[in-house]
Amino acid sequence: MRGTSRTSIAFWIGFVILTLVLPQFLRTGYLINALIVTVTWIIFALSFDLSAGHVGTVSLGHPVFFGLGAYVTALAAPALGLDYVGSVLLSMLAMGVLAYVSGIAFFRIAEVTFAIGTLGALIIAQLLANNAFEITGGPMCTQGVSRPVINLFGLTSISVTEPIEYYYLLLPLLFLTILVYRRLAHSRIGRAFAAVRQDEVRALAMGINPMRYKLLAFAAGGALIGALGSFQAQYITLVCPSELALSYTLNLLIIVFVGGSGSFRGVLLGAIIFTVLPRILETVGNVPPAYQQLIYGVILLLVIRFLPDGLDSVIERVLARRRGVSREVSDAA
Amino acid sequence: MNRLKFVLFVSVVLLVVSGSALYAQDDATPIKIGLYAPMTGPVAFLGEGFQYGATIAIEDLGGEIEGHPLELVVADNKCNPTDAVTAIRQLIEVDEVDVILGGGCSSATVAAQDVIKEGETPAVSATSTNPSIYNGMGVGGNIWQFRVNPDDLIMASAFASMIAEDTQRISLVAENTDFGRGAITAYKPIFEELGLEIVTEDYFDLGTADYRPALTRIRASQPDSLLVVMTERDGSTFMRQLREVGVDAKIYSRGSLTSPLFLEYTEDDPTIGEGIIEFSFWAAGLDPEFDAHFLERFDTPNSPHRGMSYYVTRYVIGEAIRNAILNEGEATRQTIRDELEATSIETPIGLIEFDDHNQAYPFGTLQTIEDGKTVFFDTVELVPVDHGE
Amino acid sequence: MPIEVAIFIEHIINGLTLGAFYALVTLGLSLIFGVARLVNFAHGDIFMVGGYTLFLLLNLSGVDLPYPLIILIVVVITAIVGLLVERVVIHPILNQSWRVQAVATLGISIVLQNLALILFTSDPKQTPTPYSRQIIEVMDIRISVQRLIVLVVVIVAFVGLQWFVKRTQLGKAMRAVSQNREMCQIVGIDVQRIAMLTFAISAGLAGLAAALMAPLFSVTPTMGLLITLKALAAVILGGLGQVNGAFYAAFLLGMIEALFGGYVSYQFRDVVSFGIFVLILFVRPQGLFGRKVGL
Amino acid sequence: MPRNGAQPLLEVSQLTKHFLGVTALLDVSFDIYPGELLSLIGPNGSGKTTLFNCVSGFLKLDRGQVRFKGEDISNVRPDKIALKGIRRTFQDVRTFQEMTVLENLMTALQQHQEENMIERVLGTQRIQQFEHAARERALELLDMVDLRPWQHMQARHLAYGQRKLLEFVTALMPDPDLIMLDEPAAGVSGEMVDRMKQHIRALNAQGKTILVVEHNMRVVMDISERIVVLDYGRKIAEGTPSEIQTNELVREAYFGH
Repeated sequence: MRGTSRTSIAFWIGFVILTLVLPQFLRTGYLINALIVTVTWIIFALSFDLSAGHVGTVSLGHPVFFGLGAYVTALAAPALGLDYVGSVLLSMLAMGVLAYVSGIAFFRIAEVTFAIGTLGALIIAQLLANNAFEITGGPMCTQGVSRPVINLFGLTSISVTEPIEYYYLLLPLLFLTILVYRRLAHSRIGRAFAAVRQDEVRALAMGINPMRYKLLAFAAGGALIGALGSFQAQYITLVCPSELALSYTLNLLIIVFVGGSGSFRGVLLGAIIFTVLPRILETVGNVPPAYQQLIYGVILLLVIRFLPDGLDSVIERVLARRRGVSREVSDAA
Repeated sequence: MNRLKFVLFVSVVLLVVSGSALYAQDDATPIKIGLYAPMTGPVAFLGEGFQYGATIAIEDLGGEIEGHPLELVVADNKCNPTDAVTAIRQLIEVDEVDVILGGGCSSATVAAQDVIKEGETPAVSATSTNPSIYNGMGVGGNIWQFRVNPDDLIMASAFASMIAEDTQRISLVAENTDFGRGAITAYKPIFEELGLEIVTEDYFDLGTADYRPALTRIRASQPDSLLVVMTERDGSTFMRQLREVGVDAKIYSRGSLTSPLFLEYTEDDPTIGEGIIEFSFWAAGLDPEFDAHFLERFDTPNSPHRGMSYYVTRYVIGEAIRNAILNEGEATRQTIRDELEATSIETPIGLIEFDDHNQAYPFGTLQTIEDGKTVFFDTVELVPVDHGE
Repeated sequence: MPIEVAIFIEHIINGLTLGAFYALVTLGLSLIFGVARLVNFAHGDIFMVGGYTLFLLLNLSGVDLPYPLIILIVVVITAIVGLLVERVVIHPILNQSWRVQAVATLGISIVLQNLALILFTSDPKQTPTPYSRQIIEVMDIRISVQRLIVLVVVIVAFVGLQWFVKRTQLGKAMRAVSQNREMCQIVGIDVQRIAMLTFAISAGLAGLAAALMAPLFSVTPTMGLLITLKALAAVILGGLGQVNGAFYAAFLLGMIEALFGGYVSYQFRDVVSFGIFVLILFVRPQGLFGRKVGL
Repeated sequence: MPRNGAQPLLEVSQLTKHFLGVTALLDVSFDIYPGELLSLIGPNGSGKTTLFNCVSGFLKLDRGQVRFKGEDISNVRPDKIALKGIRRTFQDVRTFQEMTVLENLMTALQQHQEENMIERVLGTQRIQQFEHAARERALELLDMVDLRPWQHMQARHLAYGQRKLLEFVTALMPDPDLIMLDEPAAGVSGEMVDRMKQHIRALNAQGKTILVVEHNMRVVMDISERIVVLDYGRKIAEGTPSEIQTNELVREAYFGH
């Protein structure tokens, strides 16, 4: 909404440079893999937050687009002879269309019913992936997904194997996601999103068609997550029904709600904490996994209790005080 | 300005992580054994079992080999491929383990293959029965992966003909996991080849509470025998309800339905497991002394995962480390791998020697439950079989 | 009796007992939604707490409590756990949006599951009672006494709940709150207290379900997950907040599973039951037994 | 009352609506002509708000027809009706609580300015011009109701009366042809009632067509040119304020027998 100020240009230049050079400082495949995981969750959570944080439609079934996006690449891309870019686009398109079509059906229901209905859809999708043994390999997974190959104008091709190469392959998707997120959330469309989230009836009275914006956010998010699933399939070279798991939904909720829903900075923060904290707990604190999960649960409850707008609200408050725009708040009090 | 500070914050967080990772480097004196298994989630019992087995094995080795202290490092692969890649990299690149003990969850095992190969770290699988990794091991390309336990294809050829002796109509029952699916995939074509009629085929998700609808159908189909591929966790509930419904058929098991743990789960009614015939690569009673030792140490009975983890750590990995130190002067990933390849050791589970696919052939074991007790009654020689392409 | 008929009757009985199980868990979930407008994703985990309580009571060294007394203690303890959960987590967010509430109850679920995992490990705990072993055989149909107890208790609990809601002071207040919360605040009914007590009753019902059902299978930290999903489906199918509707819907789900699982395919039964659930939502967003409300 | 033989702006004919067997509206018909200020009155539960919701598209009609500028808008979606030039307020004051006052106003205009999603995603020059124009218009309206000092404050921090004013000017944002106000004077102080009255009058004086639902009889009698009275979902009277004040049926409906 605000114009492109000098600080925000500086921020984005800094951000792009940081993401480009960061892996050069991380020497082991482990750390680069950890970075890939972090970026994966940033993309996943931003795409989820487009709907959950901005339009207010919390779908508990978002991993469907991730898992099915991965299966589309694993099962259909080889048959069509697609390279990396082609397979990502295929999954993206397929999941965008799926999100749009399923959205038309699911947005007939609202709020809690919508959340649980989408949860039901996730369970169905996972059960199908698990039991359609002849197609997906069920719990034995679809194995041997080929590693990414990029065709350059049909002349030559590059194949990708190293984690650092994968990272640079994922980066464009991160930038695309951020771009879509920013363009949708911080434009006039974002204002319509906010209107639909805050009061659907009043939005209608202003000529805003809630369905249209719900579908836009859902389909855009679905397409991005589908692309992410395609990357994932080619990175792990294996697609299992666990990619459609409810635990992914829980992770998304933890990231978005602990970080701060509806805010780029909040989601970024949430995703970084969520992926970095376990590494610290493991390597430094040697905390057993069950205790880690317990810690997440407690953090989630504490944040909801004391910071219902997420950790980002703390940063926001500090920044607002620095900026000296606190006069508006004091006016209100 | 403020956004710049945010960028700074992010970088600091990331630097802390990378720093902590570097800090975790070892000084190379202790020998680290990485345990790669699911520690959380619905199959966390696999990881727990492995941890029991490896812990007691290290204790029995005196906590050290030739003066080098042994250290067990655990990484949770959560039984899904995504976390598996993180976990295996953690072991190889951060914890810098010298050798990896793995088990359960073929999805995690398969996902780890490339990282193990690139990371040039020897890994020994103790209970992963999925045939799909056989072709890739050893001469198949991945010289770093070893498997002690026989896979389902190897076992099926021996067990299926045994079942066929008194069975015309068979019901297949398996847990809906890579373990259950993998086993049925191996057995089904052999049964068909032997002319058996498969009357029902059911897969149950882990933690299923009510089996009655399927059991009623199985009863109506009047099979001579059932082949049940389940662990004692779900298997005990399944068998309980099977007795309730009154399915009158012989029970063959390819899981752990005759283990002491199964008996513990059904101790209120010892007749539940009566007469089950189980084929495996581990049996209670194969090594009664250790079973007692285990029970005393952890106050819970031995089981296939617990036992296999023990034997593999104590004998296969332990001996490879010892030989590496004695023959090559030090235990490195390379020397341990070379010694693993040369393994030839008599163990309570049979003679362990790896073929050119790094696959070992311990005993097949047969056991049953008689008068509420596990009775181990025979071992079977296992031989290499054709794994196709 | 021809064998086909006997098998059919057995499938029906399977459906009834499965439905009874779902119904008992569903009752509490539906009650909380009706009164507090809160979807409790941790309901199945309170059920799990009831399972472990049962396990501990059955294995009290030196004491051999009679089963009915054990059931009662389990109900009381889970009700207290429910009360604690309400006080500590739910109470402060009672007026927040459903989104915040949903995430909070998911947080409770994560905490309870991992606490159980830490305290009891993932080993399944066995909780057999003398009744789970006793089997009645009538014309080829075999069923354990435990299952019959479940069927009877569910019906008693349902009728009892009806009586409670219609006849008692607290029950009437609960009904009033579920119908119009704002009006209750105006006429001086302590809505917060009612919500708290409802939570305790709901948790107690989950405990009752655990005390009755766990003897038929086993107790694990993750046992609440699938049952929460089933109960949620039943609550929505029944029409959010319609306790009776949810009760019938639970039996409907049990019956679908038993018949589809029995005659067609067991592994695809949940695809079918959840599929039917989602399809009904599209056609009747207000649920099968819910009334459509205007603007 | 046709003025100079003009076409009615809004024609409501034989509007009927049932709720679960209860008749909320039965055969209600009336017209509004351009530039008119028409009030809709009636005791509680007489169907005023239901009629409002039927006209603005929030409720489906069971029977009857609504025409706007000669076009049938019966059962058209509310957002489409809004874009055709009918704007309404709500009885229970609805503002976007987490938006600032300025954003509230700008949201009200954007759908009128463009329909092209792609342009909006790209944020083209044209969109930026719209944005600029919307801000100008919003500030103008805020000046009118003295809300400008609060433009950057979230709506939830405003006092009730201020939110009522905000909702009022929000409805004016796109300069609609018909403005429907649902109880503009309800729940606010006497001073605010007077301000509201002045604003409505001024608006009408500028030639705006306004439909008001109002409880406050003093307000209704002061501002209306013409009044339609509903009782139990039926139209029982229609006329000028003085005609209505003397109507027996109306007295009966309000004060009983």
